[in-house]
Amino acid sequence: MELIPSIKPLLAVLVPLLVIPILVSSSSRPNVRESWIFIGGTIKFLLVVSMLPLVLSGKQIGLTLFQIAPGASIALRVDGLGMLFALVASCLYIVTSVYSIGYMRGLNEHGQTRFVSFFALAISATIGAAFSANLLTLYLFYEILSLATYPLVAHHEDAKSRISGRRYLTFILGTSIGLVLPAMIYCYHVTGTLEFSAAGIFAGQLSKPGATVLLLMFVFGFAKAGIMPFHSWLPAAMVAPTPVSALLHAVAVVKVGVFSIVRVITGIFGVDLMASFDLGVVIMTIASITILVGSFIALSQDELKRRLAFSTIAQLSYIVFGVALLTPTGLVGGVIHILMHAFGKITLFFCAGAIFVATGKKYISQMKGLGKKMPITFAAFFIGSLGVIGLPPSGGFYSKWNLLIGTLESGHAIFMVVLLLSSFLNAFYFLPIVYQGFFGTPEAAADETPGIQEANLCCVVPLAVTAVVSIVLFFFPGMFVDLIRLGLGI
Amino acid sequence: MKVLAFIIVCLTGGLLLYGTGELPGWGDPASPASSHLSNHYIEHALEETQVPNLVTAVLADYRGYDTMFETAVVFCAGLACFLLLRDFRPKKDQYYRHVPTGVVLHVKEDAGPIDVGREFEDMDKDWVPADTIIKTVCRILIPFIQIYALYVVAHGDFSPGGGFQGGVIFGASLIMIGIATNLKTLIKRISEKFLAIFSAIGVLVYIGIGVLCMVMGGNFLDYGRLSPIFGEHHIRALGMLGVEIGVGIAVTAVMVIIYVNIVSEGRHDEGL
Amino acid sequence: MDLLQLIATKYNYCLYIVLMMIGLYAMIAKNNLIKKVVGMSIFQTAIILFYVSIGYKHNATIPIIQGDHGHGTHAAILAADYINPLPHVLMLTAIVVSVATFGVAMALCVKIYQRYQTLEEDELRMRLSEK
Amino acid sequence: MTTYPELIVLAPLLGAFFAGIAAWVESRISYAITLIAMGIATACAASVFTQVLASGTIQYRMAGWAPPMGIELRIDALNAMVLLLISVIALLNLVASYRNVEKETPDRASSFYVMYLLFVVGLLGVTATGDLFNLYVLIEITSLSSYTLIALGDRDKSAIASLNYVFIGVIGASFYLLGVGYIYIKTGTLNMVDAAAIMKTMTDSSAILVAFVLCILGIWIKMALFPLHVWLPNAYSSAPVGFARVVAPLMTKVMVYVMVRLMLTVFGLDYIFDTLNLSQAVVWLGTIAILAGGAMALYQKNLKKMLTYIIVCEIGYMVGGAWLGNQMGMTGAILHIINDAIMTFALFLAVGNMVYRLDRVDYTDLQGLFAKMPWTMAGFVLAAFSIVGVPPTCGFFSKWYLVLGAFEAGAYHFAAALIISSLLCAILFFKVFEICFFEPMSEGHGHDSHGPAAVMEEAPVSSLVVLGLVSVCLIVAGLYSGTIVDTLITPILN
Repeated sequence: MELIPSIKPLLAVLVPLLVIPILVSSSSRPNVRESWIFIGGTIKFLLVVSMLPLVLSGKQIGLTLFQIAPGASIALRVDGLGMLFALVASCLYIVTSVYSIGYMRGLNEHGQTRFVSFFALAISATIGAAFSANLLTLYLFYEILSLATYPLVAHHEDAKSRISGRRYLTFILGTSIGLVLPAMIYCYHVTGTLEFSAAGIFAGQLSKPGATVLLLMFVFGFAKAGIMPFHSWLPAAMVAPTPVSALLHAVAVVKVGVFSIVRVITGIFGVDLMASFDLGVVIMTIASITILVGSFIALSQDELKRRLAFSTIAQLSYIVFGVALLTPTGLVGGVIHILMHAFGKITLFFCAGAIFVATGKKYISQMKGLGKKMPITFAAFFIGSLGVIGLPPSGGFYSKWNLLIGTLESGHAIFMVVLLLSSFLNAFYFLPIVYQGFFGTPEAAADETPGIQEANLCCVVPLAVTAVVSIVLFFFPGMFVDLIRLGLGI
Repeated sequence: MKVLAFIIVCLTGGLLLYGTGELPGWGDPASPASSHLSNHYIEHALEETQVPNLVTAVLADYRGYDTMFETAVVFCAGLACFLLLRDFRPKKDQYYRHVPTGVVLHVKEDAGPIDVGREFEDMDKDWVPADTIIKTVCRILIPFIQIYALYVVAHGDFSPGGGFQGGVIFGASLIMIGIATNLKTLIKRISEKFLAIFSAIGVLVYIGIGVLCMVMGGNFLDYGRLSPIFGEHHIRALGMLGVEIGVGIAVTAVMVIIYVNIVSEGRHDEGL
Repeated sequence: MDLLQLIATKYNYCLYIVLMMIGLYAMIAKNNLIKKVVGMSIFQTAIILFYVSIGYKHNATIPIIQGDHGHGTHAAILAADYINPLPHVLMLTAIVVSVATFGVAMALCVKIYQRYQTLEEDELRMRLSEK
Repeated sequence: MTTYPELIVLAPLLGAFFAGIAAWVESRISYAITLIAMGIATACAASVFTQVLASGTIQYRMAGWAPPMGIELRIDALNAMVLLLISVIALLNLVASYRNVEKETPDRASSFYVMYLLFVVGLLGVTATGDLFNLYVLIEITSLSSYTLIALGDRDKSAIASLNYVFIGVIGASFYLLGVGYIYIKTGTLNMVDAAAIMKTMTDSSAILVAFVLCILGIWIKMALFPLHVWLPNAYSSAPVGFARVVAPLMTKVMVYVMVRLMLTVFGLDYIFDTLNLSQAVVWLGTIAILAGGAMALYQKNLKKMLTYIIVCEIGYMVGGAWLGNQMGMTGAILHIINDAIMTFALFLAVGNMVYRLDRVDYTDLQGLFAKMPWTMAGFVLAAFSIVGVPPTCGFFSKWYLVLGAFEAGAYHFAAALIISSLLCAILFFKVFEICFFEPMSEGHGHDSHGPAAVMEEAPVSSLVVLGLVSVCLIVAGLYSGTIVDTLITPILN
């Protein structure tokens, strides 16, 4: 594949970083600060988009920054897969920026400068991970992302966030250092390279048990993907302000985890090796367990954000599941779920945040009848739910459809049951919220404060936009599918 | 602890004993230690350095770089005693003896230095009148000791001796003043500042000669290069004499510094 | 038998080893700091003895060239006539180092005594743990 | 290009004595002299470094005598790198610690600088020399000055800690000296290269074996390899900041350098790994050192003390890496000399800043430090990440080579220890971060109701600037570690 040297990927990674000093220096003037966030986000998005035509035409854009050792360098390369992920992240960053202005100001949060700075750093690392040309670079950005999100999770500086932050780090850092790092170095030790390649980097150097252990170390090691039993950081991290939960814990952070697993399966092991050792089934089994258990736990949650978190855990495993199918349709279905789920889930989180800003309510049982007061929010919530459940006319349908086909293709029809059951569960834990919102009546009349209305504009517009995009994606998924096919070479 | 120490000691001893089995016998002239470098030194040093005392030749010329650091170590020890112990706070209890009457005044707590005039003499807490015999003997002996010290320094090229030995002897003669009279008398004669500056100057003489060789276009301490200034004749021996003098100065000063500081716990008021 | 022979021909080494063991033992096991410092001195002296004994040669004299030197009579110098000067030079340095170390150790002892009025290690440890 | 390798050592030495005289005239001059001397040394070290890279090993004959007779300075890429490292860190610390020294030793600051220079001279000399006995003398200069400077610190503990250090230091140095004696008996020479050439022919000699054991043991004591580390934590944690900042990053690292030098140049890797076959045992020792250092660090309640145990742990990295017996491991160990020096320096710079403001750095004293000293904490966090081994800081990359070496040698226990120590360090540092970040604990949600706004109390600007510079170095050294390995370390090992 043709590789075009260009500095653009680097710029896309660095722009938010360069904006950080400006953010810090303008901390006393919130308006200036926030306009800079916006400018930074836009520039980044435009940079990513400007690379899109080249990538669509089948080329790759790359840049080697530092050669660490032979075969191990810090290098950026934009391929279809990375482009897809970067598009999602940078686009949603702008939307989330707007939303977080509304949210943070609406709640008069402290430490806003710190918040936006680390937010920018986190998104920088996400783009970096998307554009990584090899496992080393991916690991680098993965770690930066882990550390950059810690202050965001611990934002409130109280006992609860301290415990959550601790759990967050224990899981994320513990697994990445304890599992991924040795696995990665072992790969390098065996093969002498860490570059992603569609054929995989192993040339018969691994036995089946060895490969299984190594793969499991990667899959569990990238704990951001929330594969059980390394999932419990995600519900804990929900103590963070909602924009963080929305962008990072529904899109950037968790998707980096999944994205890393996808990269390892397709770029390090290679589909052929996976198939020849029957490793797909192993991963599919693990993913299935996570999907089902996650969905069941979500059912029992009353706090809206926690329910969303468990839903996210389940949905992330869809992606892993799809990739583990190892068939073209399955791969496409899995990877495109990154996009579809992102828009669906972020809408849901935005709604949860908007409800909290407007009413201060966090628990589902308190939300009966709120739909009448906040129609836009609840309508968006409905659309988001459709996306996650996988019903038309939302983008989520497209990925689920592909996953189901992929299951049939690969001959593991039994797993279809998992997918269908999970969809059913999804519907079961989301739709009642919408129904109760619109048609339920508040239990305690005393709670009925007359002032409740839609949250401020900065909150509502983003969630409306993402909801609309979520529907648009149902009709026009073509370009993204092309990107995935290019990225995976299928 | 004792058992542990015993085990460690036995292990070390055993290890060393194991190593000795292979060593050449004592005094064997054919052993590598006595043949490789040693023979070169013995046979060529006189010719190359014009110094018959081979120890001095090796010390100040072949391994002059080592010896420079050795002097620096001495300086370091002096400075260490100063840094660790020197206490500039004024003395708490002061005693003054009225010479004509023998009455002793005891001044308590931070009174600061007092100008008491000629009638009084400053004295230690545990004061004994200076013994006349000791004082006189010292007065007679010290000049001889010092001359001998100078001889040891100067004649180090030809007979056993050198800067360290001479310096220690000279330093001892100064310390003797302190012992025979009292510490204050010593410090009055040779001030702390004087000692400190001279300990540094001594080493500087050494390094300076080395640097001078560099300035003259040679390597550090390559005394041969000094011939344009001091003439060809025995130039390396001359250079060595120069560094030995530097060493002597430094060692003398440091000996006194160490003595004064340790004996008076850094107060420089009384002691021994 | 072997050991006896070793002691008979190389008693210089055996002596230094014994001396060194004494010094080392004192440094580790003694409770009084001054005794430890003395042990340290013995330890270093043992090493000095070891080196100096390396320099010895049978039937040789001190390394100061005798005779009418400086007038072209160098050819007469035989290596076998003089003992090895190098170990002496090294030990001059080592002696100076050990003296310097001794001085610093003493100064430290004085400082500790000023602060705690004791030089017994167990008492010091007690005083430290009280804080 | 003319370079002056001898000036690297001589400039600070001369500076020390001029500063010693100046101290009695006008004490401020002695600081200036110290600064100038270190500046010259650094410049020379830099020029020698470039020269060595361009044209290979530089030899300098002291007093003009050819090597086995006289003493030579022998500077190859390895020394040149360590020399540059020492001089730069010593110079930067001089700039950073001016205020700290004034605060901690107000009446004897100028003498402090003289001693400081002597300490640096010792380190530089140890690194530059090509003579076994000269190395001993210079180690003693370093040790004597560090005994003294350590004893200037904490009023209650420093003298005792220092005296303990004297005893153990003397044992270490004497062991080394004995080892040199055995080498001398067997070879009749003291020059490293010469001795190595002669020793090649007597690999089965028991005396050489004893010499080797004694030398290495002596150096291990000096570098505080577990279980010979007992002196280090007390000594370093009670030292005055101005000195702790330079002794912690440099002293042990220079001793590691000496070990590597003995292994590479004097005894030869063939002798160590093929004839003696010692790799396994020592790697286990390194593994234990890493784990023990990390575990002991967990029990500390004082930041300085905790960092000193991390040093013990890092020594395990380097010793284990060097003894893995393959090129990767040695590369990692040498790379880690540089990286560990930089990161320890950064950590102690930050801690020094804290001490400057807080006087004590028990964990309980650190509350709210992110608000009080944000810049210091930023540097501290970065350095901590480097210790943990987060890319792209340099700590990650040396660990990378070490783990690779461990895999290559089949020493999986060592690799595991490296990984575990990363995790331990993460726990250690996040424990500190949590205290600095969360405490004093705010009640519930902190919506701008944060009590009185925390007052910024930053350390002196000079110190912060240096910290910033070093923090940047952490990342730059990390990103360019490929270049460092290719141009510096690989040529040494081949």
